[in-house]
Order: sequence, then structure tokens, then C-alpha cells
Amino acid sequence: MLHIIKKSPYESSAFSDAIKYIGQNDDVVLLTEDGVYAVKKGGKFEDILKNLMQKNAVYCLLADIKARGIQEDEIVENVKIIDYQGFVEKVVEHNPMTWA
Amino acid sequence: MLHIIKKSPYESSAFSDAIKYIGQNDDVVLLTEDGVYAVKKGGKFEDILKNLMQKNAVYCLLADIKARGIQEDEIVENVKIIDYQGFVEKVVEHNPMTWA
Amino acid sequence: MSGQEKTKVMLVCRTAPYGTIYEQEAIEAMIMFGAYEQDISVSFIGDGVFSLKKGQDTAFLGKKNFSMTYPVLIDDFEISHIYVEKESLEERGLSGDDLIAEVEIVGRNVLKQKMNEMKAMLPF
Amino acid sequence: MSGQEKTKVMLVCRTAPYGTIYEQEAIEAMIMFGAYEQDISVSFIGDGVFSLKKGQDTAFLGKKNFSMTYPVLIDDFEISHIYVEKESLEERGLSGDDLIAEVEIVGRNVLKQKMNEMKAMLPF
Amino acid sequence: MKLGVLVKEGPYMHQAIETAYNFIVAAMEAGHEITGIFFYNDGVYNRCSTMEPPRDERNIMKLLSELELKGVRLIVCVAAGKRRGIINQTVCKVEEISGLGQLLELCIASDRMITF
Amino acid sequence: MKLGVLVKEGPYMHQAIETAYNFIVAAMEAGHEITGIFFYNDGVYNRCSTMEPPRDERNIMKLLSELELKGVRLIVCVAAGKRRGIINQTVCKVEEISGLGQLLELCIASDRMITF
Repeated sequence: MLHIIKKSPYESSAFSDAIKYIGQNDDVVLLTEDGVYAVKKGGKFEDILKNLMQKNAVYCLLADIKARGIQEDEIVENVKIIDYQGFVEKVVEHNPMTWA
Repeated sequence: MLHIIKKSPYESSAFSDAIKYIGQNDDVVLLTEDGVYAVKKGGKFEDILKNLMQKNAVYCLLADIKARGIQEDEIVENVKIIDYQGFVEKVVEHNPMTWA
Repeated sequence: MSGQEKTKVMLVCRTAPYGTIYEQEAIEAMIMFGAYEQDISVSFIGDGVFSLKKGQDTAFLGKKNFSMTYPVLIDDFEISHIYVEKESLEERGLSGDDLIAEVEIVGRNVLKQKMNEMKAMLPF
Repeated sequence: MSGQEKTKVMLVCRTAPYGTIYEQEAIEAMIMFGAYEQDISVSFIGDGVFSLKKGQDTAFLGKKNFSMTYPVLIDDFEISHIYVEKESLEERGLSGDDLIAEVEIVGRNVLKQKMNEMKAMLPF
Repeated sequence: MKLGVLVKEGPYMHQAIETAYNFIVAAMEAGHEITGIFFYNDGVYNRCSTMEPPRDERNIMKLLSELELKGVRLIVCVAAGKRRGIINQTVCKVEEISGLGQLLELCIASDRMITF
Repeated sequence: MKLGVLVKEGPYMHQAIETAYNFIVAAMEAGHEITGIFFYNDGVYNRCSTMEPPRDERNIMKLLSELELKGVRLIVCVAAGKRRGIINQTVCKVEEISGLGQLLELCIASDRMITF
């Protein structure tokens, strides 16, 4: 499954609800819209993401991190940045579920 | 101040943001709409409410607890139930701030 | 659709009733989907479990009490399964006795397996 | 309004930019309010602090980058104060150096005192 | 007391306008004056005149119009309304279209300003 | 691959329709087929024809109509649209008004169903 998370993890339970459903190794996470705030180094969700990435890939959407002023060196290591083409590829590879 | 909280504390940061701003003894809390889920005995927010009520009054809106099937005996002790008339009175007594 | 396999679709209900319209419009979808002879299931996780709470009385709000629909979803509207996540119930101080309908209370891991079998998941 | 005391109003910004329109429409309010010669302040708490993050580039989104407005709110649009809550910044791994505008970074207790002085608070 | 109201959410999707309506009715019954209801953000959708909710649901547009008949000012923000297509004459029931300054005027003229 | 799209949020208020639009453009460029966009909940507001956003903002109604010219089906839910006043002929640009069954048909006809 592709878990698309689009709400800020600081504001909404979407992030915390979603990561409880990441059970298999082939589950991947895509952070979009305000969901990208989870990737910020030094933020509250850095350790949760690092722990998650031991088994599961985490992606974030380029347009959304750019808009929010998050620079590449501010992003937790190993989080992969993809564009809308990459977003489409992930949806082709995995069945999507949106957490809003 | 009258802190009106209208989002579910399980879903939104409105509740946790608001209670950090309850500083004075004359601050009171009114739970409306999905905010009323905080009052449920045995729920995650029971202790937080009890702690808060040592200094500050907490009200919840009758119409909203009724609609959500929360019975009076399921409500954390000392939370006061008010109707829309009571809501108006609280706004008259305190300057309101809505946390959504 | 004769001869074809039924399509498995799950409505994933994550929002509380009344505060927003999502749950009400999710029910409207459940009712319509039942008529299509596919394999439709509904799951309640997070605040979605509040939708099934017994004793809802909306007279003071002036709104429709749509919780009456849940008990008849399986028999009257041909929904295949209603799943409720056990962990979400517990976190909210609720148990099966608090619920309005006969539902399948399942652990998160079981529900995740069900999701893996779906062709489509529609979040509400 | 001569001879009368100015009305103190605070826009309380609690939402992140771009994901919803609240922050953008809050800015439109700040710009208009400035023209009325009242005492208007703006506070950023919770996810609202993200609105002030440096380096926003919305070209990939195809949306307007409205963060440019913040640095000129006080001088050009006669907003009296811009407060940012220190605790919310820290929780998000941000400091004053990350912010686009000269703002007053204040602790929650100080901001609470400011709120107590307001005639009206408008949440966004 | 003079009470001003700001509505930031649209009809049906959020309970906000319903809570606002019930609050306003109670306030008027208690003898308070409503200085006006300002519709901002998605709140402007509450004045869409073409709403046709099912019979067993309240028609929010009409309920608000009843308040207007009782003398409550309904003010729709021009910028928020234009963006969303809700101030076109053929589309919507809008009595007073105004700029954001009117929201500040409500703050000035009211003893309390409450947001739904 | 055949991709179906469900849009649950209104324009401007939420970024959902903008992400959906950018996703759909990228998917079509990559050669995938969009089986349809179903507008539900506040998503129906995306088809309000009277939108007049400021010049430096995208007109979402028109962007979607451009997709339609490229052959993408736009389907507005009749129940959600009626409730909100968005399927009246004089008000809104609606090509296909349909029941919720069409949403299920999209699930059946698509390899993937994605919600914005």
C-alpha cells in the first residue's frame, strides 16, 4: 500500500493514524501538502520517521516542500524527494490510501 | 477568556493548543461540536480535564453531547453541561476565543 | 457483471459524526453502493468509531440522526462487512457494548490485512 | 475615531500556509485592517509559525507566494505587532533565524497576557 | 450586549453555521443585539441561494434569511465570495457585499466578537 | 494504467484539487488513462462556474474544464451538489451529474482509485 498523508502531523491525527497501518515491508509513505512538515530535521517527528525508514520507504513531494521553504539539507536523511511524475509512479506501483 | 474548543481532541491539535493558553483562574473552557468528545470518562483526556478543573471551570454544550450519544453518567465529574442560553451567558461573561 | 469477480471496495470512516458532514455522506455512499452487487465493506478507525456510539439524540441540534442506518446496513443494504478497530475503541473508553450495531471488532493488524485485499479504499 | 481609544484586535494564525487558504485570507484581512487606524496585532502559534518560514518557493505548485507580505506588514500596512510563539517554533525545530520577517518572538505566557488586552481575537 | 459574529466555514460540511444559528437565536431571545454576521473563508457558501437540501435537513440559506427578516445584518466578504463564485447576482442571495473593513467595524461596534 | 480520481474538498480552501490537477496532468503525460474525476463532499464546489479569483491565482473551474477538453470525464455527485446548490443549470458548469453509483463504477473500471 501507498499511504498518502496530507495533513500536518502537528495539527491532525492523520500522520499518527497512518503510521500505525504500515505493517508490511512493501508499504510506503508519501507525504504531500501539509503532510511534508513531518520531514523537518529537529522537528517532533524526526525519530518516528527514522524508525519507520528502517523497514519502509518514505517519500515527500518536491512542490510541497519547496512551497513551504523546506530546504534539502533540512530534511531528515533517507527521505526521498519526488515530483508529480514520481507520485504517479508510486500510485502505479502500490494501491493508494489517503490519510486526511 | 472563554476558550471555545470545537474539534475532536483525538483528531486535532485545537484542544492541546487551547489548554496551554489557560493561564488565569478566570479562564474557562467551553467544549462544543466535536470538542465534546474530550469529556468522555475513560477516554484519553479524562486526566487532563480533571487537572484543568482544579483551577478552571469546564463546560460542554448539551445539544452536542446529546447528538453524540454521550450520557450524563459518562461525563467526567465536575464538567458542567449548558444549553445555548448558557453558551450566550458565558460569552457575555468572558471574551471568547475559538480554537478550531 | 455475471461471471466476473466482485470488486472489493472499502469505505474507511475516520471522522466523528455531526461536526463535519463526511460521515453522513459516507452513509449515503454505503446505501448506494449496496445496490451494485459488489463486495463492499466499511471500516471505522480513529474518531470514526464514534459514529457507532449508542444513544445518539439529535433533537437539540435540529439535525437528522443518521446512526439508525448502521444496524441495517448489512441486512437491508447488502454491505458485506462492518469492521471496527479495537484499538481506537479502547483509546476512547468504548467497548462493543457501547455500539449501536452488530459489528466485527477487529485488531489493527487484522484490519490491515483486509485493506490489503481491497481493490479500492475510499477514505471519509 | 478622533478622541476615541483605538480598538485592539488580534488575528491569531494557527494554520500552515498552502494546505488550506486560512493563512492567505488572514493576510488579506491584515492588509485591509491596517488602513483603519486601529491597534491591530497578529500572532502565530502552532502550525501558524510555518507561515513565516524563509525560502518559500511556490513555482512548482503554481500558486502565489504570499509570504513576501509579512516583512512589510508593520511598515507598509500599519500592523502594530507581529508575535510568534517561542514554544511552537522550538517544537518544530525552528528558531528566529529561520523566519522571513522581523518579528517579536515571545513565550506563551507573554502572548497570553497580550490576548487578555484584546477587545477581539479572530482565529485563522 | 452587542454581539458580532464571524462565520468561517461552509454549510453542511461543518457544524459551524448550525452552532452559530442556534447561538444567535438564543442570544436574541435573551435580549442581546446581534451587530452582524460576517461571512468569510468558506463561510460565504452559506449564502448560496440555490441550495436544495433533502426535506429532512435544514435549509441553512433560508434559516439565515429568516434572521435577516428579524433585523440581523448578513455581510458577505467580497474577496472571499468572488474567488469562490458566490457573489454573482444570479447565483446567490447576498444582501450586503462588503470588504474586510466591515469585519473590523463589527469588532469595533460589538462588545463581544465570536467566531464559528 | 487506468486511474480513477475522487475529489472530496472544495477549491481554494484546501490544496486537494490543486494536487489532484498536478497529479492528473503528470499521469496523462506519462501515458496513463484517467477514467474520471468524481466530485463528492465539498468537492462539488470545484465546478461552480461563477468563480472569479484574482488574476494572479489559478481559476480552478477553468483548469478542470481544460482537462475535460482533453477527454477527462468530470462527474458531480447529484446529492452532494443539490445540498450545496451547485448543480443548478444557471449557476454551475456541470457536464455530468450522477449518483454515487458512478463512484463505484469508477472503482470497478480503474486499476487504481486515488482520493484527494
